[in-house]
Amino acid sequence: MKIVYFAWVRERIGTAEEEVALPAGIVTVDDLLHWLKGRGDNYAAALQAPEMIRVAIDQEHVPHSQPIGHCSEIAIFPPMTGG
Amino acid sequence: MKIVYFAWVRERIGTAEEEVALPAGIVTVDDLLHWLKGRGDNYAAALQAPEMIRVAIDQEHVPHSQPIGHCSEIAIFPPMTGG
Amino acid sequence: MTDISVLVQPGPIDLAAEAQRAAPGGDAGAVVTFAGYCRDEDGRLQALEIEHYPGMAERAIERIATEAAGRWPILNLRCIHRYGMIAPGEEIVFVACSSKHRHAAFEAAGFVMDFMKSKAPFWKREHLSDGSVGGWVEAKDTDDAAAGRWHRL
Amino acid sequence: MTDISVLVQPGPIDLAAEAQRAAPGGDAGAVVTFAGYCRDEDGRLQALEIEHYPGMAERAIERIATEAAGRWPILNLRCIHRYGMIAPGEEIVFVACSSKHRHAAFEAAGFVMDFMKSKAPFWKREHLSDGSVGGWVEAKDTDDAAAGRWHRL
Repeated sequence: MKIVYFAWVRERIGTAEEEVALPAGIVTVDDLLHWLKGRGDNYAAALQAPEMIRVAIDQEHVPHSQPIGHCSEIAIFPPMTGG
Repeated sequence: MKIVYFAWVRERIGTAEEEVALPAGIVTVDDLLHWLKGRGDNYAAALQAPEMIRVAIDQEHVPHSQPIGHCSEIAIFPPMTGG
Repeated sequence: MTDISVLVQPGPIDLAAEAQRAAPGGDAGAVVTFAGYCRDEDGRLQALEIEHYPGMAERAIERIATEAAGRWPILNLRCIHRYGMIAPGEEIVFVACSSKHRHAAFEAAGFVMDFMKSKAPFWKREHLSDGSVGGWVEAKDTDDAAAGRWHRL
Repeated sequence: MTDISVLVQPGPIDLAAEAQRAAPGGDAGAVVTFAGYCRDEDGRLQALEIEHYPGMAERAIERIATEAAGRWPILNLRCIHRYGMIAPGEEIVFVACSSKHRHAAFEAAGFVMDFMKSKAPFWKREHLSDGSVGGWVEAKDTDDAAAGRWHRL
């Protein structure tokens, strides 16, 4: 599973993308965020306020309750500030 | 007193501007419009529906109840259709 | 203090030059422009003739622009209105408004356009493709309503 | 059917060319454009750095544009968003919208801008005049509120 990070999420984690093997029991986006948060201080710093975090599955914005299902790319990033 | 006409008011009256000597008793714009209307068929055709007619005194739009007072130019025209 | 400029002219409006001129610098974060065009009315129309009241036209637009500047924190406001014969596809009117933030620029430009439609002394007449002169364009109730929606409660 | 075009690019937006390109012909009577600029923040700012999510950025803007085209009878809708380093005074984003009548063009352009602020994957970071890298620009509640005001009841 490829995960990509943007903006301060990317900076705090320290990488722009990585391949991860999800353990059993990770069903929803919410599960994924909690699991990632436990992977180290850098992840904890990036994901400390999950309600701030936006997630896209295969480039579509999804709620945290969304089941991950089969997908090729999950993106994790802060609130967007375009325009 | 100089009166200028625009658009279909001008066309129906048949002139773009004229000098008129107002008779005594013409106080408001409304008085003026009624007096003009009696000056001939062309004026009657132009001013038959006074509620349609817009008036500016010295280039300021005014209501029909406005006293004419001292001024150098009165303009009479249909509703505006700019933009 | 808003920088207001008003032009009433017979010739074309150079939209490319106006777009460059509208680029702000400094404190402005948003520029909204409006351009109004002569439609071809499915080929029925040869030209629009726009009559205006010289002097009052400029004053009326300046008054509308000043009112907009009093309502929204806008930095620059430019209003150009043509008169004379205008072919389908040509621009009739142009407004550019810059502001620090976008909502003020959108609102002020919309306000100016709504008022230019019904409160500035311009009148349109149609010249038709068959060579005849059509009627004067009638004022629309919707244009009065559009201006009316800005009235302070 | 609305003609939609979306560009996400690092280079400058040629506003003069875009203004000419937006000129309609035919049935369009109104063109509204919006350009968003990098402010100088009273000299504090050297540049804005805009990070984006390639691929999703285009898709998200296309989705916003398609939603606008479903809500208003618009003829053309062009959306350009830059990424990379942007100096004060330079444009960041551009929208042009043409329609038969002006209100649809104003509404659709405002709608697209409100959604590009908070629903398209771009993030701004400040580079300061003293050479340091400032923080990421925080999302504003007012931008969420601006997008929220378009929700169908």
